[in-house]
Parts: sequence; structure tokens; C-alpha cells
Amino acid sequence: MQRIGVFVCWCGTNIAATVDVQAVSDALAKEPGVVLSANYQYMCSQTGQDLIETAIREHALTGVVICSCSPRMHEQTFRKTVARAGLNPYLLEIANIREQCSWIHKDRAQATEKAIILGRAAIAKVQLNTPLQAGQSPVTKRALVIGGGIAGIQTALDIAEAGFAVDIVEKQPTIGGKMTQLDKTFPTLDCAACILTPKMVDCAQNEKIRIFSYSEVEAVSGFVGSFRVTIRKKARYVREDVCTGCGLCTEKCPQKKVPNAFNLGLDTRRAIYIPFAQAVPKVAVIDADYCSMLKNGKCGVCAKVCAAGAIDYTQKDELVECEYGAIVAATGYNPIDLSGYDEFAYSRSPDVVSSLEFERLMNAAGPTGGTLLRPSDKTHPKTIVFVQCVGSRCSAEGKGKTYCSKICCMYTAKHAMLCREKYPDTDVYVFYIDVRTPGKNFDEFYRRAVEEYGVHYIKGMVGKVSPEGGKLKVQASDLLDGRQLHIDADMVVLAAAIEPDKSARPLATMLTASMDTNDFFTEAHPKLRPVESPTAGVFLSGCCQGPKDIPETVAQASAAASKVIGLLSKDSIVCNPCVAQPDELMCNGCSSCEKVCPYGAITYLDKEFRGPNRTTLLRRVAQVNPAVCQGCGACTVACPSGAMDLKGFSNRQIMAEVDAICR
Amino acid sequence: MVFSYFPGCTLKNKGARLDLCGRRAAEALGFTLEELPEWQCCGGVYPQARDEIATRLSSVRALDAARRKGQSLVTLCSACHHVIRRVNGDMQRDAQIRGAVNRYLQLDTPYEGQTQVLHYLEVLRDVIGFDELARRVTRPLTGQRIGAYYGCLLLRPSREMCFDDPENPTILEQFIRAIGAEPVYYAMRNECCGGYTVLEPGGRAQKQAGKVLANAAACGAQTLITACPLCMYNLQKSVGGELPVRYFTELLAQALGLEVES
Amino acid sequence: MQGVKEKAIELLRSKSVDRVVGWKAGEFFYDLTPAVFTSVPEVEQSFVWSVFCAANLSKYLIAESRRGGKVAAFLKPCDTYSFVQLVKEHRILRENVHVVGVQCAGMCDMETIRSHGLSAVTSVAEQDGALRVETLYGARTLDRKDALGEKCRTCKSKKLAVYDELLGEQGCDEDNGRFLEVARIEAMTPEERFAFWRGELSRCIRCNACRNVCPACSCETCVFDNPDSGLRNKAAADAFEENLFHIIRAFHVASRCTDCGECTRVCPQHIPLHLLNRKFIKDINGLYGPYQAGADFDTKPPLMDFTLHDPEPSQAAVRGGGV
Amino acid sequence: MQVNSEWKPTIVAFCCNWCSYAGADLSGTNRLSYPANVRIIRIPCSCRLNPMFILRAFQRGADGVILCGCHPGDCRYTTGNYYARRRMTLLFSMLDYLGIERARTRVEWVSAAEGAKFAATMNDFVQTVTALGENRRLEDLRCKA
Amino acid sequence: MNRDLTQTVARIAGVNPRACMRCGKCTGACPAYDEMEYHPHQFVSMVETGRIDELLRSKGIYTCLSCFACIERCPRQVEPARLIEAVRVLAERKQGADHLRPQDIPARLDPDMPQQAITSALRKYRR
Repeated sequence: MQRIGVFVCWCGTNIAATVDVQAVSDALAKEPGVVLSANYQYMCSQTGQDLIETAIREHALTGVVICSCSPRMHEQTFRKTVARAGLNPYLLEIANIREQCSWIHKDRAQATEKAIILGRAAIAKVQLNTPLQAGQSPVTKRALVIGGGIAGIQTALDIAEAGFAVDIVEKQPTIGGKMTQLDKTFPTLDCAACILTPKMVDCAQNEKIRIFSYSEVEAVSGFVGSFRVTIRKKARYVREDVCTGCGLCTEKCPQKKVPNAFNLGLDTRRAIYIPFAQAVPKVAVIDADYCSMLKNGKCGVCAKVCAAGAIDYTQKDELVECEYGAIVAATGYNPIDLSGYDEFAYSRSPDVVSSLEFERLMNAAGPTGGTLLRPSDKTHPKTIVFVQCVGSRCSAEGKGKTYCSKICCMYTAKHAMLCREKYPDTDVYVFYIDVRTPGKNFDEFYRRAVEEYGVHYIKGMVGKVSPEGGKLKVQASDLLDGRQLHIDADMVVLAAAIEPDKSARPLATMLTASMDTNDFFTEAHPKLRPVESPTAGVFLSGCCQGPKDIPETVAQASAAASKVIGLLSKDSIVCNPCVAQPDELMCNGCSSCEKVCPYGAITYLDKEFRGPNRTTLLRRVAQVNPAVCQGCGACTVACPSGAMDLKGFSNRQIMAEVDAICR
Repeated sequence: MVFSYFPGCTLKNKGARLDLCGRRAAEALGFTLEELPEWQCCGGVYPQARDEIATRLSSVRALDAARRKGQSLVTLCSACHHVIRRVNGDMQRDAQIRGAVNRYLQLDTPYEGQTQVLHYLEVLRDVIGFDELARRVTRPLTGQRIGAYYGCLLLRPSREMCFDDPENPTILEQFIRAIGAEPVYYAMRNECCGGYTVLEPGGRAQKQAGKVLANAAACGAQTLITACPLCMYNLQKSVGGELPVRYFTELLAQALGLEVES
Repeated sequence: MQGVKEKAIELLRSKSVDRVVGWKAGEFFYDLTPAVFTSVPEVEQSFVWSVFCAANLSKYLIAESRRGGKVAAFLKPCDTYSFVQLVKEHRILRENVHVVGVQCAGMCDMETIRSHGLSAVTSVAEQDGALRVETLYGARTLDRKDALGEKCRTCKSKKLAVYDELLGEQGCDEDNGRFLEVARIEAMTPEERFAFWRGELSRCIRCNACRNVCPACSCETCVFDNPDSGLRNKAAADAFEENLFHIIRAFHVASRCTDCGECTRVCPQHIPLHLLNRKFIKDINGLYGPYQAGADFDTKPPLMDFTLHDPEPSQAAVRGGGV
Repeated sequence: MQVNSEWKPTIVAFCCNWCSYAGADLSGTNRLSYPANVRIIRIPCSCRLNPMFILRAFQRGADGVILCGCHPGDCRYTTGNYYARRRMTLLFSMLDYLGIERARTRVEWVSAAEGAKFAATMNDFVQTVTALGENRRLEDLRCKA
Repeated sequence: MNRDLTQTVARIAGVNPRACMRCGKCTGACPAYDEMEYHPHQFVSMVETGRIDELLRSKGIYTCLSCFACIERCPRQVEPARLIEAVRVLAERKQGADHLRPQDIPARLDPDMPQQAITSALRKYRR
């Protein structure tokens, strides 16, 4: 037999002014199962809470109903109160008679009547409440960061700084990501390498950090606190533990015609290579597509010259399995492929380059040693045209991206400024649609490009670029001046839209993390939880969540790290006990629930059941992982047999509320 | 290989060489062009206004006739190709136009864009193959520097025409190589010749076409080829440039060693 | 279709299967019921293949496919959809079933035959594409299509969704206007609709025949039998509960119902229950794109799927009328 | 139907905990008003709403049922309201097919910030249902004539 | 300002002028730039703001070459040439508003001119 206590709060006059609290407590006292009905000025006060605690003990209450403010306000407070008195905290229901009653209604009689009905519904529900135990799930004290660009590096360093082990998985042979390819960074014009490479070295030297370079995530299972991840370490044909990074092999390799991916194909490298001087780890790797030893067994020069004996042509991909408590996606971005933009003659002229290629052409470690030369004839360009928004801000039906790539306005201003600074005799034109510079010192930077450096900013998109007689004929409109312009340029630089790395989509599937239509990872809440994925234990860092510049990326990387640290500092996670639970006897194993579960919390098990005449039957039944289930209840409605129910919001509980309200 | 063939008005008259050489080359290459019976003029320009129905009907009649024969429909004139291809697209994608046209035509089976529309050049590229064409060439045009003039109608809008890369097309250059000549790239190969504005006073079309010719000549072209009688006319009448302009089928027939009477 | 019974014998004799699910005669020759045969003599004695084999055998395979050994089942085109849907829901173990697809010219219904003024029918047999009906008062020939049951008159498809071997030819989707009746009801005024359904559903005696025959209603325990569901009732406590039963049943099978028509076929009160299911199917087709439950093994059922721009509930009345 | 001026419909509002329940709280905090015959049941997400609950409410005498959830795209559980939207779309269409007034059922997306929308929605819904009068059809669908 | 006409033009053209982000790529690409008093991006803007009457009087609707460069390159699928065509059609649908009459043709004819030029011009320039 239930022994329910009802406590009606006055909330000073907030409730008592429009609701006759005495009448409410009197009326509710008559409800079945109610053994005590009291009212008090402030239930949430110390005295009020003491009143509840004492009553629970003295009357051996089995359930508590508090008629007060919204449960969103004080449900947690009162759960603790109830727990202090030794009652399960989930044997409590709150009737919201303030926000949804006394504050809404003016008529005292009506408000009082409604408060009684809401109280009755809570009593009807609490009758069916069951004690719930918040589950505990252990936390593996190691994090995985997928992607070793500036985002991944910063996240890993911060996590390691807090004392937790962290692994970085990077698909390239070195960490560093896009930032290694940049020349200077806006708006301060520091050299990208100067600020990045120390961080890369920190990663390598930090004993808490393991770097899986030239590796990819192959499979992910498990859930928050205990993910199980398979990592594929791709064969580099060089023993990482033996190679000293001396680079002799990369000088002696006879295969010289390999397009250098680090310089975006603007020059060549050998078949065995170290991506760049400050690579981490500084270990050579053989490009199997070009190595003649690997292709047809002839050559072997690198093995001969390697004093350390690090070359191993028989190396195979290796699969490593590790456990992690948290995973951070930091898969970054790429500029879009510009071959669909031949109105700008990108594939017809080598002198039409993307902005990232331009970075390499300006970079001291780039193909031209930092002197800006046209790729076609290695001469100094005198007239340079920058085209903004190439492939950004397009309509959904078109070939480009619908979003603004965010970083282009600033890096174009940087490029224009650097050109004018290094080569004052060049004419630099920037064709823009809008110049977007929201950021600290950003607009000032852009204005300097215009005012101090004399860059010609022209509003209007370029209509066509055609290579002719060694020049690039640029046809555009100056919308403010009302003129059509024809410029004979030496070089055209296209600010290509950026898009998420292609590896992000399959990774999202493995992580059951959601993505938007552009393949950016979705955050748990666009404003309030910007670095968490809706999937518990998966966090987002950098451009994989949306276009952003370096300062923003680093800020988000540290934010993601702090979320990871918060998770890893717990020994176990307290789970929400209001999770789905299947009744195995009724479960058909039909997979309807699994199909609607946004978290992948449901799995199936073939289980033996007793059949008629002492037979046993093997039946497929659903299992809910309480650590993964977030308690939305989508499965409970999808379940045709009603085997799936939601603790704390069970079918019977809600039906009882409905009945009480409609009575 | 048998195709339905829509020649169009101009090819029966001023553009007869385009048609005649095309047919003769087809015979030599082993595909048959069956002229549709009782075809009507395509209208010359595609009606961009979505509520223009009457101007779409003749194209749909041609498309439906090819469907009834179970054949793809081949065109040679750029303008006819443009109009018929786009109207076919309307019939596939635009329910409003499809409904209105079918209500008007009252065909036994409503036409919903089932016919495949091919340009003669697409037949060369996708059915015969330029490698095969090169093998069939008996009198290669070795040493000739030829500029491909695409104009507008074959290429744009590329979402509807799906003919070639609209900004960097290659099909005519591949053709030029296949007949043994050397293609010349020039900026204005996909720019407008002035089109029907030739009937407007002021000589704008002549000026526009002149720019094309001057650009091609500056880039070293000795001859231009085109698939469009109106482009041909405008280029020939242009002001400010002088270059011989030929239909691509004329050079095709020549390379295949065919003597085509004028 | 000749050779169905022979195929059953062959499969058992060659020991390629351990059991065969087919039909045998019930109380009357036209009242055929599903049956499991384990031996050749059993088949020879009681297996029946006739124009009355309307019963959908798929549901029986839930149990039979788990009984050990291999079971063969004769599935007509419409039955294969139920079969695929049940495999998709992991209810039937596909690997234990040998599906003999049987092309079908539509199954006959004694009520329909009687509606032609025939009574005391003693036998019905197919003869040269027509139906020869013997009665105590003499014989008559009917066109088979005039003798079909409701589910076959509005047959959706003669295309088998799955089979391991096929007797007869693979067929195509059919268009027999199965949504016309739904559209007719939709076109009524709300008052007329209410009156129509009140007339139909008030006849329900809660015999559960519809639920028991329905391949989609294969739950281990039905919500209506589950004390925790808040719905359990043996006899209806009040008038509303019959309606509740049928609405909820229709909702539970929505986007899983293959429109096999068994519910209406078995209803002793002749309630056109399929019109509830077809309403859902018609709405789903119109609102979310054409979907046929059981047509394949992978497509997500529309109620377990969504798109970002689905119509709002308030638009449903306007848009649901399509297709 | 006789409309008694004193008669007030019973309205059950199912609100998702994260958006609409908070929106309802906000309309209280802002001291907006809507009729007292609206009673709210808190559910974790709009996708928790089983059609059975709606039918049960009607069975037990509710005159109107409304579901409020997060705006599509804003679901706390990412996708819950998309499922709810399909389910309710089909259910309401079915009720309509059975001759039950559509206006007695409604789905409205109300965010935690839309206190005013919550109050306005409830005022409008109560008005609509009041005009329809008492719910009889759902109780009387089977007539024991 | 004429909202109804804006809607009519958008309906005939089948494109949405409001999708324009004023990038001017159309105008940058236009080969008839010098011949048009309103350039493609202005044309879009004028349709959107209802200045259709001015456009109806504009010579530019007859000098657009229908080369489709603006359609091809428009990143927002506004496709100015469709709007220009819609306004032109609107102008010519008024009685007696033909830009080119059949009787004008002989004077402009030249013996080499292809039939296609005449039919095209008639289609473009008169009802």
C-alpha cells in the first residue's frame, strides 16, 4: 500500500495569492494513498526541506508529491531532500502550480481547481513510480583525438597538460595539418611555422601523448567512457623506431618526378620523402604509387644508403585496438576542387592558383623559396587579381557550397598586403562581393590593406578569365563604379571555398555522430554546447564543425579539451536512470526501436526462452545500453508490441496522468 | 546504328553544306540518319518563358516521333540541338510544362522526355569514338591549325545541355585532332557571335563576331569550324577579322576522303 | 497453376526440406486453412491447391522457421511481401525457409460466388481459364475475375518480392485502383465518414480474427494483452474501446502492413478493415513518397524514417489526398 | 450541438521537457495568460508521445489534445521531433478519415524562448475546441443502436 | 513600384530574383555590356524592386544576346537572362508592341542570311 505525502508550497505569495493552498492540500489529502498533506511558505527553504525529510521518516512515506514551482527549477533540490530522508529520489513528482498555474491564471477559484487537478495527476503518477538507480559506467582514462592539425594538436596538448593520456591519429605522415602549409597568419602576420612547429614538438615530447601518424580510424564501438577503436597504421615501409630522419634516402632516391603533395603539386619530390623539414615524427615514408622497388622489385637505393637500416619493403598495414573514454573529432577541412570553375581558367592556366597554392608560392620553404614567381614561366607577376567567394555562398542547386567559408576575406587581405609589401611595383586587385571581417583587429587589418598598402578592392565578381598571350584576361564588373573592367593580369588567385575533409563522413557513421548536409559535424546545441557532439563522449574541435580561422580553432580545441578533461577526471559516469528498458518476454526482436534510436543504444541478443512443453526457444531480443541511452523515448512508440518502455515516463505513468487530468 | 534525324530549316537551304557533308560522313562511318517525316521548324530559339507552350510543340512532336520509332534523335545544327534538348529537359523535369504540352497535343501516350537527344558530335564522341574516327581518316588535315568555335548554344546552360564542360570544352578539339589537324585554343571560342541580333540595326553582331575572329587569328588559327549556320554567317560577315570559317562536317567529309558536290 | 502439390511431394521425397507449409481443407471444401505437412502420404492425402488458397502462409513461418530443419512454403505474390517484411523484422529465419513462389490469378471467395445467385455449391474448379461451379441445382460457369475476393480484386502486384524457385512466371505491379475506395471515403463530409465508420466498426465483436491472421500483428504479446500497456481488456469496457482497438492496431502496423488483405478476408462481421491500413499506405505514399512494405530487405519503413522537410501535421489533410 | 456558455473544454497539452515545457514555464514567468482548462503533461521529447495517450485522453473525456515540441532541427535528442511529426501527421489524418474533427488535435513547435507563442497557441486552441463543443465522437464511435 | 508585375515576371521566368546576392558575376560575364543601359545585376534588382515599367521601355531587352553566360555563371541560380526574356515577353504581349514586324524584314535581309536568323529574330522580337 502506498503512503504518499503531499507538500503544497505557497512560494510566498507567488502561489498563495492566486491558489488557495489550504484548499489544495485539503483536497489532495483525500486522494487514494495519500497519508499526509501539508503546506508551507517556502518548501525549498531549509525549514521546508526539513519538513519534508521529517515527514518521510515519521510517516514512512513511499512517495512524495510537491506542488510548487516548475520541476525545471527545483526538481534536483527536492530529489536530494528526498534522498537525505532515505527514500529513492525518483519516488518524487512535482506538480507545477506556479509557472503553469498561479502565474498564468487570475481567477482564484479556477487556479485552485487546476492546482488540485495537477496535484492529482502527480499523485496518480507517483503511485506508479519505481525506485530508479542511476547507473554507473566506468571511464577509461585515455582520449583519442582524430586529426593532427592545429585543432587536434591543441586539444591533445591541453588534455595531456591535465595529466591524461591522449592519442592523436593523423592520416598524413606528419602532424601539423593545413597550418604547416601556410606562410603568414592574419591579422598579426606571424609566421605560421614559427608558432606551430613548437607545438608539434611539444606533442612529440609529451609522454602523455602518443602519435599515430600515417594512420586512420578503422572502426569504433562502445560508448562514452569506454570506446573501443581500431586504428589502421598504414605501411610506410620505413621503421618508425629506427629511422633517424637524416633525409639521405630522400636525396638519393632516383625517382624524382613525384608531385609534391605538400606543395600542392607545384614542384616534385622523391618516392621516399619526409613531407617537410619540421615534420613530426621526422620519419621518412615511401610513396608506394611511385616507388619502383615496391612496384616492380627493382631499385632498393634507399635501403642501401640507409645507415640505420630502417627501410623495410615488406612492411604491411597494422591494426591496433585501443580503449578510450572520450573521442575528439578534429578532421579539418580542404579547399574544394576548383576544376569545375573553369570560367576562371583554373585548369587551363598554371598561373591561376588557389589561395592555398598561393601560400606555398609565398612561403620560404615553398617551391620558389619564397620568391613570388608565376608557375608558368617563373617570372614576377606584376598584376595580380584575387577573386573572392569561389564556390562559397552558392545556391543549393548549384555546384558550390551554400555557406560562407569565413576565412577567405581575411587571408585574401593578407595575401594582397604581403604582395604589395614584398613587391611594391605590383598592382593588386581584389574582387569581392562583401568583405566580412568580424574579429578582433580584423577590419583594421583589411583597412590597412586598402589604405596603407594600396590594394584595389573592387565590388563585383569576376565574370571570366581567359589565358591569352601569356596574360590572363580578366573580365569583371565594378558594380560601384558601373564599369565593365578588362584587366590583363599575370596571375589570378582564387579564394576557394573550404569543405570538411572527406574522411569526416565515414567517421561520423562510425561514431554515430550526426552531420549536417554539408558534412560538417553537428554540435549538441548550436549555442550552448558548441564543442560537443549530440553523441555522448564525442567532442568537436576545429573546422570539422564549421569553417573557422586559427584563433577560433584553437579556442574551440581548448574548449573541447576541457570537456574531455571534465569527463576523464571522473572514475565513472552517472547515467540518467530514466532510460528505455525492453521487456524481453514481449520483445519481438523486430529492430523497429533500433531504427529510430539516435544514439545506437540498442543492440540485439539471441536469448533462450522457455517454450511450451519444456522446449527452449532462441529469440532475438533488444538490449538497451543504459550508459548510451539518453531517454528520449522514440523507441517506445516505434515498438509495435509495447515491449519497450521508458523508466520514469512509462506508458502506465503517462496514462495515469492522462486519466487523472481528464477525470 | 540508326538514328532519327532532325535537320532543321537552315540545313535545307543556306546551311545545306553542314547537312550534306554530315550525312555523307555518317554513311561512310556506318551510321544511318533517318530524317523524321514532316518535321517542323524548331523555332530557332528556346522559349525561356515558362508559360510559352505553343513554341515548344514542334520540338515535342519531333521528340515524340523519334520515341515512336524507338530511336535516339540526332541533330546537327547547334540551334535546333539547343532548342530540342532543352524542351526535352522541360518535358522530363517541369510538370507544369509537361502537363500543358500533353494536354494540347493529346498524344496516345503522353510524352515525358523519354527520347535521348544527341548532337552529331556526341555521336562521333560517344558512339563512334574519336580514336575510331582517327583510324577511318584517309586524308588527314595534317599541319592545319584550326580553331574550334563553340559559341553559346551547344554548351550553355550546362545543367540542361550536359554537352561538355561549358568553360573548358574539349569535344571540338578532340575532333580536330581526330581529323589530323592541330587545335588552336583561344579565349573567345565559347563567346557569343551576336546571334539573331544581326537583324538589329547598328551592326553589333558584326562587331561581336569580329572580336571572336580577331582573337582566334591572334592565337594562330588558320581556319575556324562551327556547327551553327548563324555563327557561320555572323563570322563571315564580321567586321574586324578575317579567317575562313567552315562547318565541322565539311572538314570531316574531307578528312574521310569524300567528295561532296557543292 | 499445375504442379503445386507435386512440388510439395517432390521436396519432401527428395528430403530437400523437412516440412512443407501449404493448405488443407477445413470444414468445407472452400474453407482452406494453412497446414504443415511432414510426409509425402500426408501431402497426398490432404494437401489442397485450389482457387480458394487465399490464406497467407507467411506468418506461420515465424514459428516454422525456428523449429529446426528446413521448411518449404508456397507463397503467392502478395504473400511474399509479408514474408520479406517478416524477414526484415528478424521474425522469420530466412536461411531455414525454401520459398516456392507461386504465380496467382487471384483467389476466389465463396461469398462473391454466392453473390451471383448461386447457392448450395458443391464444387468449384478451374476449367479452361473459367470457373465451373457445381451446385445441387446444376452447374454454371463464371469468369474467374467475377469470383475473386476483395483482396484479389484490388491486387497490388503479381510480382513476387522473393522466391527460391518459381512456379509460373514472374509478374508485374498491377494497378487495380486499390485506393479508390479510400479516396471515396476521403471525399465524404466528416459527418458521412463518421457515420460510415460507426456503421462498420459497431459490428466488431472483438473476436481478434483480424489480429490473429495479420502477418504484421505477430507480437509475442499484443499490447492489448499486456497489463502494463494500459490497454488490456478482454471484453470492451465501453464503446470506445473497439474503435481504440482498430485505430491502434492500424497505427501499429502502419508502414509495416503490406496490404495483404487478410484482415478483411477473415473478418466474420465483414468489416472492411483493410480500408484503415490502406489509408495509412495512401497517406505515406502521398506524403513521403511511394513505399511498399516488404518489397525489399533494406529500405527503412517510413515511420522509422524522416526527412528534414516533411510536411507538418496541419498540412496533412491538404496533401494526404495525393496518389 | 448545444453550446453551454458555462462549458469549458478539457485540453491536454503534452509538452517536451526541453523546449515547450520550458516555453510554458516562460509564459508563466512573463505572467501571460491562457485558460485554466489547459493541463500540461511533461514528456521527455515529442517522440515519447504514443498515439495511445491521445486516444486515451479522448476516451477519458478530453476535448482537445495538443502536442508541443522543439522546432524541427532543434530537438534535444536530434531527431525525436522528426519522428513525432510523421507519427502525428499520419494519426491526425487517420482520425480525420474516421470523421473525427481535425481541429481537436494539433501539433505546435514551441521553443523555450517562445513563452508568448505558447500562450497564444493555447488561447487559440482553446477557442477552437470551445467552438467545436464537447467531444462526443471519440466516445461514441461505436454506436450500440 | 509594381509588386504584381514583379510576381508575373518571376513566374514567367521561373526563377527567384530575391535569391540574388548582388555579386555581379552576370554583369562581369556579359558580352553585351556596352549595349545595355541596365546591366544584368541591375536588371535583377529592378525586377525585385518592381521597376518593371522602366525595364519594359528599355532597349536592353532587345540587345541581350541570349548567350546564357549569366545563366551559366550565376552562383545563386537567379539566371538574369530568364528575367530579361520574361520582361521582353511581357512587353511584346501588349498589342502592337512588336519590336520587329514581318514587313520590316526584307529591308534587313541579305541573300546569304540563314533562315535561322529570321525565325529566331521573329521569335525574339514579336509576339
